[in-house]
Amino acid sequence: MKKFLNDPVSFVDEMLEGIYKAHPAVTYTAGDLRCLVTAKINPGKVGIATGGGSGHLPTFLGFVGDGMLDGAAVGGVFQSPSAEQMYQVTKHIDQGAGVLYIYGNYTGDIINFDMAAELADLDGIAVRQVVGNDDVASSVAGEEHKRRGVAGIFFIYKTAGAAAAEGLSLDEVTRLADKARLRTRTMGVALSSCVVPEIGHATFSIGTDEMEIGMGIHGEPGISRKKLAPADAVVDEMMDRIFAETDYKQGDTVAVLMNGLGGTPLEELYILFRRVSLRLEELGVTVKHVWIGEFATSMEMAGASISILHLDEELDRLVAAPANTPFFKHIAE
Amino acid sequence: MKKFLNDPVSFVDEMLEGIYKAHPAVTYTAGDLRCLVTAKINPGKVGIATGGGSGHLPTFLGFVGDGMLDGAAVGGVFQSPSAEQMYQVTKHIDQGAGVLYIYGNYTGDIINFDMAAELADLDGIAVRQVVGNDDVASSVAGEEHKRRGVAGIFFIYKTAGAAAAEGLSLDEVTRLADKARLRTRTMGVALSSCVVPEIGHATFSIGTDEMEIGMGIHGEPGISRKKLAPADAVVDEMMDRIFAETDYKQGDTVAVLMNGLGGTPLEELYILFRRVSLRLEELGVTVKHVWIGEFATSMEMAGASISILHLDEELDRLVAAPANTPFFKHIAE
Amino acid sequence: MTLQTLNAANFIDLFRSWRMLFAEQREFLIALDGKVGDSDLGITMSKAFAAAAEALEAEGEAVGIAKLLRTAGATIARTAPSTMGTLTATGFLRASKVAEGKEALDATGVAAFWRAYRDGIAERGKAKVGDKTLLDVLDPIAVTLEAQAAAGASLSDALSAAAKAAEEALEATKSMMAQHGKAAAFQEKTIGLQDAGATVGAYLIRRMANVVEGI
Amino acid sequence: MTLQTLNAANFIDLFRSWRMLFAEQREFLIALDGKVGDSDLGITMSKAFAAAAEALEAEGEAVGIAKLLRTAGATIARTAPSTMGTLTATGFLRASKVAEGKEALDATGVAAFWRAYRDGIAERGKAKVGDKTLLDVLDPIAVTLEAQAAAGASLSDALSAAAKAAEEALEATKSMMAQHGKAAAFQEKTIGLQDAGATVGAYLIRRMANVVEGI
Ligand SMILES: Nc1ncnc2c1ncn2[C@@H]1O[C@H](COP(=O)(O)OP(=O)(O)O)[C@@H](O)[C@H]1O
Ligand SMILES: Nc1ncnc2c1ncn2[C@@H]1O[C@H](COP(=O)(O)OP(=O)(O)O)[C@@H](O)[C@H]1O
Ligand SMILES: [Mg+2]
Ligand SMILES: [Mg+2]
Ligand SMILES: [Mg+2]
Ligand SMILES: [Mg+2]
Repeated sequence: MKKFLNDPVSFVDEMLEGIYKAHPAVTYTAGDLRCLVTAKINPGKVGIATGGGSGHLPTFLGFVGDGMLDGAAVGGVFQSPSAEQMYQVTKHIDQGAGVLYIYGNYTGDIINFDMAAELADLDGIAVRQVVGNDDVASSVAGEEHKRRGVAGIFFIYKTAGAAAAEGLSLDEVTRLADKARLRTRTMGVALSSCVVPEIGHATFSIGTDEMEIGMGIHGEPGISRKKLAPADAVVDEMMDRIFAETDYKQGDTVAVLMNGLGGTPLEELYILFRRVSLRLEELGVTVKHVWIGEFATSMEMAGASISILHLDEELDRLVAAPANTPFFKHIAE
Repeated sequence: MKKFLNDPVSFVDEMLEGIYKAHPAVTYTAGDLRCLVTAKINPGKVGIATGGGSGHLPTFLGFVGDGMLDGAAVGGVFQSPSAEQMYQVTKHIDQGAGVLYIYGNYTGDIINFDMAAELADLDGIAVRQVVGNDDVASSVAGEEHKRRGVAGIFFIYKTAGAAAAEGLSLDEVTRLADKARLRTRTMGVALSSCVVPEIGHATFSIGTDEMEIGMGIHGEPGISRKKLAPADAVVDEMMDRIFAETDYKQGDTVAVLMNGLGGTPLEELYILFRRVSLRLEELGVTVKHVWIGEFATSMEMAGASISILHLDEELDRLVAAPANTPFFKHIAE
Repeated sequence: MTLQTLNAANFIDLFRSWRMLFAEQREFLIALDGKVGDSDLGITMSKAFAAAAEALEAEGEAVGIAKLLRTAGATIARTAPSTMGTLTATGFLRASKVAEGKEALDATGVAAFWRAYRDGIAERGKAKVGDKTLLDVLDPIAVTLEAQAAAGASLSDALSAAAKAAEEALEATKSMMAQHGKAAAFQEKTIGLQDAGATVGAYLIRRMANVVEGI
Repeated sequence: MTLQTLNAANFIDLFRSWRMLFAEQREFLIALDGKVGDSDLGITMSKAFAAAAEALEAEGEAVGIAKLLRTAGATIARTAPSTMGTLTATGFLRASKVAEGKEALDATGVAAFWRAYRDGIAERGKAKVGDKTLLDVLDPIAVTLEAQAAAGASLSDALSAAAKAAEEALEATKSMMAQHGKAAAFQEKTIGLQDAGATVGAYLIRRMANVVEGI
């Protein structure tokens, strides 16, 4: 294991100490470093909370800030935070308008968020949930409820965050977040494993000339493992799977998130995006918004994912809205 | 070599095609993809050009945009662009107020920028040069002119870009850029090698438990190779070298750039920054601005660098100013 | 000496014993969860029961069974927010409710304990019997205990019948395909392997039976 | 057949020969630059001279020596903007100026060629003799050629003396410590190694001598 750390056990808390020192725009509640909340509470606004394991920066906590989220419960590396932590975040960010939970479709997170929602309910806090399940590779069409949530959750955050910033109601913010969820698809590919600090060795092994299409961001098995193909062929395989279950038509607009898993250089993401963009052009689909970089990582894993949000008028408006968080800044045109 | 690419020879141009597709705020001049310029020329403003090898994204070209740079000549991976390309960028961005070149202290770049400046001079374009040499590890104190330019060039860009945006003259922008240069120090550490696409194998080899303190961003040898130490000890060694040749005093303010070299997860950068911040606190020095992430990379190299700019009043003002580039956005408070 | 009922002091002993159990089985559970999961089960279960046992000892028997079980649930929820950690916490919190006001649990009381434990986990996890989860052993545990209690069996006989049923049910998980959690991604590869969470369930009941029998 | 002077057609041949030379020495130069540099020298020099030779052939002898050298310089500057590429380009651009209006270069003309080549590179690179660079062979080349020309030597004798001097000077770079470019970072480690750029310089002059001698 070749990492900058002092002790695998204190990895997450020391990371958080660094985050609080660097970003005064976020702080923590309940005396627990892992209950991260925005320092700037907006009275009357719907609160948006997320949470999940560490090791995916900037997901999840990195998107707490103006125009995005209000709080994040932070778990150990690839481990769910506790229901209690989620509940503490919920209490802190509720401003009377209720709280929306947005998180990824993983059993551990679901049961904890469910438990937190029950606790919040006892306090009279209205809670809604939208559970990201954008990973096309993780289950067949028709079984979407079994799909994992990966990088595409960014679009749900962006949509819901902008809707809440506009002052919309909990039900309306939830409706829009859910719409973004339903219209987002992601395909990923991994070239190398990550190493969980407390485990200390690679989560999986993969040949020096192999790739795994569809691997999850914790190293969950993908669809196929084969010889690394040229970048364009890799993109084609991923785009074909996305196209197979979407109905993009000539004249439609999309937002694209070209995400690196941690170890892949930015240069390569642009080579991949070049092809993504060509494939969409061929269909007559316009890329209205695009973000390229690291958004949902898997520690030092080399690999990438393509997330596409099928826009409509209101999604376009919300995705275009400004955002200002420690890890993500968007300046509206 | 495990990279997303189609052909090592077309690596840079396909990356650029991706960049132009993603970011309409930048375009190219002279019919040459590698002559990248801002799409929004500001008449009367001092133009700022940079340039250097590819493989360091977001350095160099990523900082072309509002409040930062106006153009960048783009070389092959770790290769200088040509004097002709620099000259074409210069011609395009000159708005009558002259052009400042800001680039790193590497022989290949210097002789090409010198040649470009001569060509521009023949056209009557006033050119000044500020050559970044922030890498403490690359030569001893007293021999600063031999030092390489690394991530700290970001502070020179930020300072000069803000000064030019304020409408200051070429001499004044140059003075401020040079001041930022003189007050910036960087120390780096590498944990693994990068792979240059056209070479196809690791630039250097390093043991699975080793680190190299002071390694350059092209794999140039550093100061010492030893067993990977705990994160705090690694930071201490780097900070001690920076402190040894700066005169930070109680009450002083600094800007910090905690930079990842490409393969190191963001989580680890925050663990490192935690210690950086503690060491500065001990001296009574306040971190007024901090950026953490990937700013000057070396493809997929695992490693990090710490750059510190010793602020004064005018540098503080310029560093704090807003910026909006494809790869770097700063929203002033 | 075989116990006829489980009182607060016995529960403190039981958690101490569970703690030892998971310390011993730590590596085995890590390896088992590692086959079609993320290898954390041994770590989370040993952490969870170590923390719970300590919390119960600190609290002492005077607070009564219900309070001890509530403490166990809350402690586990905090220290091990993984799937199994949270489900286990939920189980104890629900069991705590049926123990409310009781000095000691006899066979009927223990049957109610495990029914509540099972129902809580079923509600929380939304899995069905046959989905290759913990629930596949909790269900026969609850059903067997209720039948035994209805038939007037002693606590020790009821528990050993339940433990036997659990072990058979665990064996039966081998032929199932995982539908939930990280294992679900491995699909066919999970066939032939016993479920990791169900293994924990079988351990819990066998150890409870042993403690009652004074083994 | 030994040449007495180098005319435009001879320069086209010479660049063709240089192109072959660097194609052959590609791997050797990659390895040499790799020891204390970035391994690109073999790639850049073979690219540079391939492009230059092609450009000269396309242009043809009719344009004259000066124009051919200018084309060589501009082509190399474009195709190989590395340190050696740009220095080499600068060398040919400066040499082009002294060849202005000349039909052919005799020993005196070739001495002027190499003096201009050396001066251009010295100005552009700001290195001094003894800094372990290309300049350490360019300087004896220029000096030897001037002395030979002043003494009335034939072009071929002058060039073979210069090539010999260059090779000795190259050998002498082994004992120097690099002050410039990527090698400078390696400090003491550069001692014992011949300089990569100086190696290119020695190659250029030896091949020019061979072409003149008709080898
Ligand atoms: N929805 C569910 N309901 C009940 N039990 C479940 C459910 N999902 C998973 N499990 C159980 O959890 C076990 C895995 O637990 P654990 O390792 O804690 O999961 P994770 O590491 O994914 O959080 C499985 O073997 C299974 O028995
Ligand atoms: N300032 C300089 N002046 C003259 N020659 C130089 C200078 N710096 C480096 N060189 C020569 O350049 C050679 C390396 O060339 P090259 O591989 O093209 O450099 P880089 O890869 O660093 O751009 C060195 O061996 C040396 O002879
Ligand atoms: Mg990275
Ligand atoms: Mg697990
Ligand atoms: Mg070189
Ligand atoms: Mg080079």
